This record gives sequence, C-alpha cells and structure tokens, in this order.
Amino acid sequence: MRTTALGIDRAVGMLTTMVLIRAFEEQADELFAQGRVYGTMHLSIGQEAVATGVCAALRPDDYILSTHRGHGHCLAKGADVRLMMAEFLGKDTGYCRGRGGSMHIADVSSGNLGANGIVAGGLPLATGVGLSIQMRRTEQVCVAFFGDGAANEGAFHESLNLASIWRLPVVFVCENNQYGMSMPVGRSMSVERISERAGAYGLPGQTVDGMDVLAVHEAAATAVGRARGGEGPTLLECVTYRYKGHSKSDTQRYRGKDEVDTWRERDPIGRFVGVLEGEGRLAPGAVRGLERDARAAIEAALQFAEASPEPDPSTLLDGVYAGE
Amino acid sequence: MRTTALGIDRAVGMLTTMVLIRAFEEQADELFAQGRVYGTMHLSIGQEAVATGVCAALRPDDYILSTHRGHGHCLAKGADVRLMMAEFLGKDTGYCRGRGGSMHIADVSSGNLGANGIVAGGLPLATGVGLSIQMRRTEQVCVAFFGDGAANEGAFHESLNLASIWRLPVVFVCENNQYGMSMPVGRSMSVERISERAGAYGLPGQTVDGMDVLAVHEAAATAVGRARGGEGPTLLECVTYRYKGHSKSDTQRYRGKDEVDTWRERDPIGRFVGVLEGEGRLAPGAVRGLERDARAAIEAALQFAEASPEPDPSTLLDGVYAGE
Amino acid sequence: MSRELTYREALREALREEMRRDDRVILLGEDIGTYGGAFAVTDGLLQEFGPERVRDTPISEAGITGCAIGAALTGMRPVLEIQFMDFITLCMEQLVLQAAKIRYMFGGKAQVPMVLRTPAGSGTGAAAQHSESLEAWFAHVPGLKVVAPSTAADAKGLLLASIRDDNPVIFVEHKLLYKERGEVPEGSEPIPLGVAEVKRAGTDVTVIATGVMVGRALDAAQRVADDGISVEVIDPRTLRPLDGETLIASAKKTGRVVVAYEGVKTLGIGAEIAALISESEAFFHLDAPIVRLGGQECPLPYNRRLERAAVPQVDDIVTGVRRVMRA
Amino acid sequence: MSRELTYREALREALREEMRRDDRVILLGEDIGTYGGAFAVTDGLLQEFGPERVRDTPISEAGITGCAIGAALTGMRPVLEIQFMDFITLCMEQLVLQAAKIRYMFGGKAQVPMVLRTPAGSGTGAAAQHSESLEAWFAHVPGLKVVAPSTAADAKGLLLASIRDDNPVIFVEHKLLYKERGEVPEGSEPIPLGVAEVKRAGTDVTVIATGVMVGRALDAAQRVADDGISVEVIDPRTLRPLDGETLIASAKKTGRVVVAYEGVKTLGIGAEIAALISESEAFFHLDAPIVRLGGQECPLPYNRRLERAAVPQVDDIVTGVRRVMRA
Ligand SMILES: Cc1ncc(C[n+]2csc(CCOP(=O)(O)OP(=O)(O)O)c2C)c(N)n1
Ligand SMILES: Cc1ncc(C[n+]2csc(CCOP(=O)(O)OP(=O)(O)O)c2C)c(N)n1
Ligand SMILES: [Mg+2]
Ligand SMILES: [Mg+2]
Repeated sequence: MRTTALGIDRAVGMLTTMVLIRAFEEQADELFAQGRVYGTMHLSIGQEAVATGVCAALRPDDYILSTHRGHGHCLAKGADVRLMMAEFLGKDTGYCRGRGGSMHIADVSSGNLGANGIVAGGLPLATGVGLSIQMRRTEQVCVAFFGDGAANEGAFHESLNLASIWRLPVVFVCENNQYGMSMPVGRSMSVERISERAGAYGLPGQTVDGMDVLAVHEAAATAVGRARGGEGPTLLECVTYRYKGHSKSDTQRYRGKDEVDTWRERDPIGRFVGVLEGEGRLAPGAVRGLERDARAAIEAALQFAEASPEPDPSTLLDGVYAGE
Repeated sequence: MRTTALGIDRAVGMLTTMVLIRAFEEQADELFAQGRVYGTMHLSIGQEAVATGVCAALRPDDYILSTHRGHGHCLAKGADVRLMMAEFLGKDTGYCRGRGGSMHIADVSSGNLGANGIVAGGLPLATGVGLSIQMRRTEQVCVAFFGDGAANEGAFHESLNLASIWRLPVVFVCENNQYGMSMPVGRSMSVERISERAGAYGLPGQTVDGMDVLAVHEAAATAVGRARGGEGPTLLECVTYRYKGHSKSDTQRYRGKDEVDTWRERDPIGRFVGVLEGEGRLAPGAVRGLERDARAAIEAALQFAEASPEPDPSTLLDGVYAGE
Repeated sequence: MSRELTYREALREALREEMRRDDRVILLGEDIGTYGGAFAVTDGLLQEFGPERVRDTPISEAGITGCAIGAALTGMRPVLEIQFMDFITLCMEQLVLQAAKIRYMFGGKAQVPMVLRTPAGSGTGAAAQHSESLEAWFAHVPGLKVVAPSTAADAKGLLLASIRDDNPVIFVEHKLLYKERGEVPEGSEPIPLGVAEVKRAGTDVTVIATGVMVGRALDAAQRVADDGISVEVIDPRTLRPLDGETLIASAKKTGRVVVAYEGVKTLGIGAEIAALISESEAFFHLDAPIVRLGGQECPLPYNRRLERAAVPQVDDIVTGVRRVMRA
Repeated sequence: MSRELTYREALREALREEMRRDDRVILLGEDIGTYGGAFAVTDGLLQEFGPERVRDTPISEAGITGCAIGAALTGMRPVLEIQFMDFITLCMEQLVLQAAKIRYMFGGKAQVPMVLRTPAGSGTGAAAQHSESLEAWFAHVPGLKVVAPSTAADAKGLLLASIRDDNPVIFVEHKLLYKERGEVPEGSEPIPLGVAEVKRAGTDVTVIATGVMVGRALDAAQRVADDGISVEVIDPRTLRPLDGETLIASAKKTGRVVVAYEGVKTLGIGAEIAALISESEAFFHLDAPIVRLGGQECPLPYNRRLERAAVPQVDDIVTGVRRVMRA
C-alpha cells in the first residue's frame, strides 16, 4: 500500500470519505439502538475502502447503482449528508421525501441511481445506463455495486453477458464480504474467486484486497479507464468484511467473534492511516481531527433531519406517475 | 469416429433411433406443409446425434428435461411413437391428451419430464430432479437439454450453480446449433465455447462434435457416470446445426443456403452409416431397411393418431388440479 | 384523411414515426432486427434505423428489461419487445419492483419513460406457455400503465401516446389482431391514454370488452340486434388507469353490463371492471347482476377445439347478453 | 385441547409435524437453517432434521423455485421459503408457467405437491421492495392454490393441509402476525383448503377480510357494535379457490358488504370478491354498493405515517361499515 501515485489531497480526501462513512454508520447504528429509526438497515462498517476507492475513480457525472448496503456508496459519490440523514429518518426534506428510507436512498444529481432493496436488482439497470451512455456518447461510466450473494442471481449472468457483447461502459464491483446474510460465500458457490466468473463472458476479472483503499482505487481506476475508453466492462471483486450483523435482526450465529476480530485487525481506515502516517503525509493523530469533523457533520445532519417535517399523508400519492 | 467401444447392437440401435427421429421430423414437416397440424413446431433435423448419443447413455429410469425442439429427445428416451404422434396432432390418445402438443410432449413413464416452451425453463427443474434423486438415493441421473440461446438466461446460471454446490446428479447438455432463433451464437455471447462457462461453477465442461453420435455418446457416458457416481454435474456442449428454420414462420434471412449446405455435408446419419459400413458392421445399403422400418412406424403412428378422437370440450378442465 | 392498414402495419408506423421524430427512441428485443420480430412488427426498421437503434438482444428477458429501464432512467426512451406475453413472467422483478417504483421511491425525482410491447392471447395453437393474457397483473401495479388496442387505429394512436408518456407502459398486442385491417388516420396523432371508446352505441346492454374481445362483442351486438336488443360496446383501451367515468356512465344508462375478456375469469380485468361499477352510483341503476365472460380456469390447451372452448367466443357473448337481458 | 402459540410457532409446529410424519417433506430457502429464517419461522428445524432436509440455498429465487418444482415432480414434497413476498417476482416463470401448468400440460399425468411460504405485507418500515401483498396475482392463476391465514390456529391447520395437498400452494404469511398469539388445537388436524370461516357472526353488514385485515375488521366490528351495528366478519382463508358459497350466503343475509384487503385496491383480491358477489344471486339482496377497502394506488412508502396511510386501518374499516350502512 503506497500513496505515491496519488496526490496528497486525494489521499486525504479518501481518508476523509472513509471516516465520514464510518461516522454515518455508527450514528445510524446508535439511532437504531435507541429506537429512533423505523424499519431496518444494513451497515457497511468494515467495507468503507470499497465504496471510497471505487468512487474516487469516478467523475461527478458518472453513475453508480448501489445496494441495500448503500450508505457508503452514497456518501462516496458525493451525497449531501444532511439530505441523506433526512431520508434515513424518513423526513420530507430527505432525498426521496421520506418515501425511500435507508434501502432506497438515491441522488440522481450526484449520479447515484439508488440503493436497491433487491439483491442484484441494480445489475440489469446498469446495462441500460451503460447503453444510454454509449448511445448519447457522453463518455460517462456506470459502476454497479453488488455483493457476493448477488453473484448467484440470474440477473448477474444476464447483465454481465449483455454488457460484454455490447462493450458497455460498466464496471461491475463485487463487494465480497464473505457472507450473503448467513450464507458463507464458500457454500454458495464453487469458485475460489468470484472474479473467475468474468471468464464466462470473455471479460477481464480481478480480485483485490477490499480492505486496502489504494488497491481498490488503483484497480477501479484501470477498469473505469477501460470503460471510458470504449474497451468494455470489467468484473472487479473486492474482498472485504462487514463487522456488524447483516441487518438489525441478525444474531450472527453463523460466525464467531474471533473471525470478526481477525478481520478488524485489517481495518481499512486504520491501515490507511498507518500508511499515510508512515509516509509522513499525515501528522500522527491528525486523523482525530478528521473524525471530529465527520462527527460534527453527522451531528449537524442529524439536527437538520430531526428539525425537518415528516411528509404529509395528504401527499401519499405524489410521485407515483410522471406528468400528473 | 469408431464404434469399437460399442457393441454392434447398440451401434445399430443408435442408428435406428437417429433414422426414426429424422423420419418423424420429416413427417411432421410434411404434415405442417399440408396444413394438417395446428400451431407451430420446432424441428431437430440435423441434431439427431445429440438426442441419440446422450439418451443412449441413460438408464430407462433416468430422467430428461427437454426443450421446445424436443421430438428427438422424446423418441431417443423411448417414447411410443404412436402416442407421441397423437399428441403432436392434439388427440385425446396422445401423451398429454391433446393438451400439450408439440411443445409440451411429456412421457413421465419413460423418464421424459417434458418438452418446455420456455427457453431454459427446464434447467431449474433439473436441479430439483437431481435433488430428489440424491435424497431418495436411487442413483438415477437427470439430463437437462438446452440450446445455445438458453445459455444466456439467468436460469442457466442459477441452475448450474445450484447443481454444482450440491453435487447433484445432473448432466447439462447444451445443443449449440449456432443460433437462438435468428441470433448467431457469436453475437449473443463472448466466449468461443459455451463449455467454458462451466468454470464459473467449478464444473467440468467439454465441447464435442454434435454431428458425431459416437463422440456425443462417449462424452455423455462419462458425464452420466460422474453424475451417477456422486461426482456431480457436467456441462457438455454438443456443436450441431439445425437444417430447417427455427419454427414454421422462419424465412431464414439470418443465414445463407451455403452455410446450411456446408453443415449438411457433415450429416450425422450419413457419417455414422459411413463409419459402420466402413467397419463392415453394416451391410452397404442396409440403412435403407432401417429407413423403411422407420417410415412404416411413423405411418402406423399417423394412422393411429388420425383415427384417434379429439378431446371432448367437456373435459376442458380435467387435470388442472390433482385430487379433484 | 385515412387509409387502411393492418394492426401490425399501424404499430410499425407508430414506431417508425416516433423513431424519426425522436432520437432517444430505441428498440430492444429478441429477433426484432434481421428477423423482423416474431410477429413481423418491426420488419424493415433495422434497415431504416440501423443496429444501434434496433437492437437484437440475447435471450435474457430480465436483463433486457432492466436494460430498457436503466436507459429510460438516464435519458433514452426505449421500446422493448417481449416476444410472447408469457415470457414477461421473467421480467416481473425488474418491471414491478424497479420500473414501476423508481420514481416513487426516489421522491418523484426520476422517471422511467419506456414501453414494453408484447403479443398476448390464444387462438394460434401455441399452447399453455405461449398464449397468456396477463394484463390484469400489471393493472394491479401502481406506477405502471397498461394499454391494449383492439383496432389498427387504436394500435397506432395508443402506441404513439405510450412512447411519449413519461411512465413505464405495458403495451399488450393481440396475436389474432396483427393481420386485421382498419382505417388509420394520416399523421402522428396520439390517442390519449386512460380514455375508453364507445365502439358501438346502444341502449339496452353495455358490453365492455378488451383486446380481441372487442371485435367479438361487435359481432355479438350485430347478432342480437336482429332480436331487437341494442348493445353498447365499449373498449376501455387503457386498462390502467381505467376510464371509470365512461364505463360507469354507460352502465347507468343501460342498467345491464356484460364484461368480456380473454384473461382467466378470476381476477382478470373484468373483475375490476365489475367491482368498479358495483361500487359506483351505477349500482343503483343496475337491473341485473353483471355478467363476466372471461377465460376458463385452466391453462390454455393445445388442441384447437379445447382452445376455442377456453376463451369467450361470439356465441358466448350472445348468450351472456341474452342472460343479462332476462335477469 | 389447545394451547396458546404465536402464529410463528404454529407454523413451525406444522412444519415439524409434517417433517416427522413424512420423509418426503423437505425445506428449502435462503437463511432458513443456521439463521432460522429471516422471520425465525424455521428456527430449530435444522437442529432436528439436519442440513439435508433443511436446506440453505444461495440467493437464486428462480432457481430454487424450479428446484422445488422438479423435486415435487419426482416424489418429494418440498416447502420453499421465499424470504419476502416481493422476491416472488423473480419466481413467476417457474411458478406460473411451470408449476401451475405441468399437470395440465401433461394431460393430468403428473403432479407438483409443493408449498411456497412467504411473508407479505407492510407495517414494518421495510419500504417499497419489502412490503408487497401480491396474492391477487396468484389467485388469477389456474393450477395454483393460494392460502392466507390470519390466526395461529389457521396458520397451523392450513399449513398442514397445504403440505398434504398435491398441488402447488402459495402460502402467504403476514409479517405483523408472526408475533400474534392464539389458541391452537393439539394434534395434527389440517384445516381444509377452500373453506372460509365466519370469524364473528352478525346480521347488518358482512365484512370480508383477509390476512392482517381480519384482526382489524374484528376490532372495527367491536367498535361499531357500540352503535348497534352488527357486523359479520368472514375470512376466506383460501384465496384460490374462493369459498364463494359462504361469502355469497352472508351477503344475501346482510345485504351490505365491505371487503378489506391490504393489496393494492385495483385488482386486489377484493375486486374478485366484489365481482363474485355482484354476479351471484346475492345481487338481488344487496342494499348498497359493495365497499372495497384496499391498499392505496402507490408503492409502499418508508415513512411510518405514510405507510399507515397506504393501507386500510381499523378506522377506515369503521368508516367503510358506516358508509355501507348509510347507503
Ligand atoms: C432478490 C432478493 N433476495 C433476497 C433478499 C434478502 N436479502 C437482502 S440482503 C441479502 C444478502 C445479500 O448478500 P450479498 O449480496 O453478499 O450482500 P451483503 O448483504 O453481504 O452486502 C439477502 C438474502 C433480497 N433483498 N433480494
Ligand atoms: C424465455 C423464452 N424466451 C424466448 C422464447 C422464444 N424462443 C423460442 S425458441 C427460441 C430460440 C432458442 O434458442 P436456443 O436455446 O439456441 O434453442 P434452439 O431453438 O436453437 O434449439 C426463442 C427465442 C421462449 N420460448 N422462451
Ligand atoms: Mg455479502
Ligand atoms: Mg440454438
């Protein structure tokens, strides 16, 4: 892990993003624990390097399609944390006017075409976004995030095939966090690496350490470059881990605390701080400042959200149809 | 192509099957041309070696799941051609009492779990048949036939994955006849060989000459042996060609006559006859006798079918529900 | 000014005109290019618009549906052909959980302007997996619109309107109608969605019919006219949203209603139409129970006689009209 | 003899008893083993029956549905869990074109004895892609049966009957009911499919309610009883085939009908119930239009207040009953 290839601003920018994602997730976790949030949610603590490294390789007008575990993608793609928190709390000021909630936060203006409650549900959409880019000749790129579990859905197969034969500007980013809910990846498929599946579509596939933001970023930049250059899609597998349960109701019977602890030792934030400090590009302890800033931003967002009105039930039918 | 590994009876048996399939298909073609059949159908002329070579490797109690282009599979698995012809003509004496027709002929008693009107529709079913075999511990095997076009359906992906992780006794036989309706296989996917897709599931994949019944049979026997021995599924691609249009309404704009003629030179029946004659295992011209027998059998079947009654409209609702 | 076209030609003309008018309109589907479409609707369009805009797809119904949605979400106006309506069963997640909901889930901040065209119905001997009439499923889904033309003129005008609509539209064509001819006005005039049409005015009984049943209802109306029964035939044309006003007004006027549709009777579109009229003020004007004539409660059989028996024919509508007159 | 169980426990008991009784009964689904099921219905069954019979699957809804069908076709009796009813959109081809039709297409020479269990409904803040009530789609499909229990006792008895049935059964559970307690008889007594139950007898108005609406209808009945309105509450329990006889008899008796269901109003199960009653001889006994209370015409929103407003609540049923009494 070396930052040399990156300017110091971008490196610190990525660290800032990771710290912000973690702060958001921790706040979300706390709000749930306090009974202040309705429904369920899926936290990405431990996986910050993937969202961050990938989105850092994108232009503001590039697109992403996110997943149920999408808070990190949303922030990394440039969401306003206040509007995001408001949506998380179901407020009328939120990105989706409180209709979406955690599982459907979208911010079309920053290129985030939505979290998705359906495992692999965003992959077919990504082919269409890619086709649209190709036909509009805008040289944008579309990134589709999905999990290890999603790689067993038919939608994965159809989407990668379609993107391949039409050389669409799509990067398929698999966040292999070792489990689809309770199902260990080793029991749900017979390949060592999910990236091996790229071969079935004649596509390049690559597996990187998803706890290493620089490795993720480098691989993503290459894949995005290919896509933008008209060379077609890539399957990029990022090996990572979720520290928290799958969702709020998960008692985690399927794994031991040891396993979680082992992964925590490779924490993507801690490691990246270590690298930056080791290279003398971050003053020792300076990360505390970033964390404070992140918490302050989250705090302000929370205040904004809590002060915001709930949607009025009389607006229930708003937005079902366009042009009404 | 050598028959040595096979007894002469089995070799001639396979030839007989191929000849019968062709005779059936030619009769079907003629009946349509004469306006004596309702609806549509899909002929397998040119592909006889696949159905024959594969089914010759099966036990009578093994299962197959067939496709829209299923006449050959049905005959090769041991259907009674009279009941089959009656179904083809929608008669009450047919396998499905006239409810199914060409696209749904099934004969559960000979292990044929049905043609299928849905491309790749039989593949998920095959996993269940495999699971049932595995749990009942009967050492049966299930073969799922499908086309090159079907290999792009999500069902292909989910089914091969499921069969792989559970080591189900299923052989996936892809009849790559170069086209999915009008779509050339080279435009619908980016791999040279469909069997390469086996790698995505950690499965063995093999491509054989589907115009060579002995090659098909040998590969199928190996795959069936693996399945029966508990070693799990295989993806077997048989490279073949359909001489006729996709269905009755196909004007074949997507290919030239030359291409068809080139493939016809490799005719699976002609080649196999040549081998048997060359080895002195079939008297020169003896195939004429087989052809005559086949035509006679088809003729008798046609008479049976035509003499059979149509289903009575008052029985329309029979068989919707079990136990009524 | 108008000229005679087949339903198929009318559809093709609508596609061609919209593609000429608007670069964002593209076609996706299996065998729609060289082959010209399984029912020849797109025949010739590849030649005019090229393979970028008339795009043959692999056999991946869910994938290509998502592809259309994603393209629609980012500025295109795709028209997707699903080769037989039966295969739409493979697209349900993308259509119902994505296309229909994206706008709402996003707080109204996005739109999915796409059309999914698909041939439905029985009568061609295609058996249980190629004869479905599943429009009622989609009419149950907020966020979708559902259109089902019964004439060449409606085919053209409604397809124009569907392509210009900013919402996902399920456009249900009927296989038996493709070859039917009818007068079609010149020019590119859309027929607004959500508006029923009185296909024949009458005073004694209202027959509400959709798709292929409209022609059968008109034949039945002609037959019973000889007995002095005056039938009003209405085609809702759009099945979601239903033009309740027109249907209810006619029911109030005649006091007797027959609904004819090809989908399975139970929970077919006629269930909604009957329920809608029964809960409206027309209830107080009804002189007889509403008669529903829908598909029989079975998969579509291959055999021609069985197949005919499985869906309402002209005779059945005549019988239904007589029954509602007697009550 | 009976004891109190939760709806969830009652379901689990049915599964356990059938698995003990019949080796051919196996469970398939995502996270049903170690995890015990997303809603804990199968909790503990892995321990008793082992991983062969309680089988965690990959996330491949279409594939595992086909797997259940293929197994059913060849001698097993699988019970498949689809984690949320929304995801059944991925299984439609296998369920509707295969499971429902195989027997018929094969001329009655095969059967597909399987159950697909799935949690439906809103009220948990799960938003638009985890709150669907799609039972009406399946009630439209010949070859399928559809069951929707509203109490712990029904949950057990109907699940026993569904597993023993030789047809594919869509078994719709409601998320809000899992924790509800009720008396459940000892023993493995199935409740026959296709039989409605009068949950409360009354004389002035019939409220036909399904799933979670049954409890709300009972609460509403209690509330209006104070005003001297006597409400009969009927739960069809099986949505295909509907027990028309019981529903029609009650409608004839009271002359006033309210139908309460959670699925989208248009073409939800209430459309069929209203149409069925309107076309029956009960028509002549109706004193008022049938009132349908269904889900609003929108995807399910996340926000709790909006979510509540999107489906009928006790207040709405009270209002509906008053409305039908006034007409
Ligand atoms: C089609 C579908 N099936 C099942 C679910 C329920 N579900 C939500 S997330 C999840 C696990 C997904 O695993 P993976 O793709 O690895 O993503 P992760 O949760 O690990 O981020 C499951 C089963 C769903 N939302 N959609
Ligand atoms: C799900 C589905 N999509 C489309 C079709 C229409 N269709 C029938 S056969 C066919 C081509 C299938 O190609 P392939 O799998 O290669 O089989 P082949 O016809 O060449 O034997 C198509 C598109 C169908 N029956 N089912
Ligand atoms: Mg995962
Ligand atoms: Mg083919």
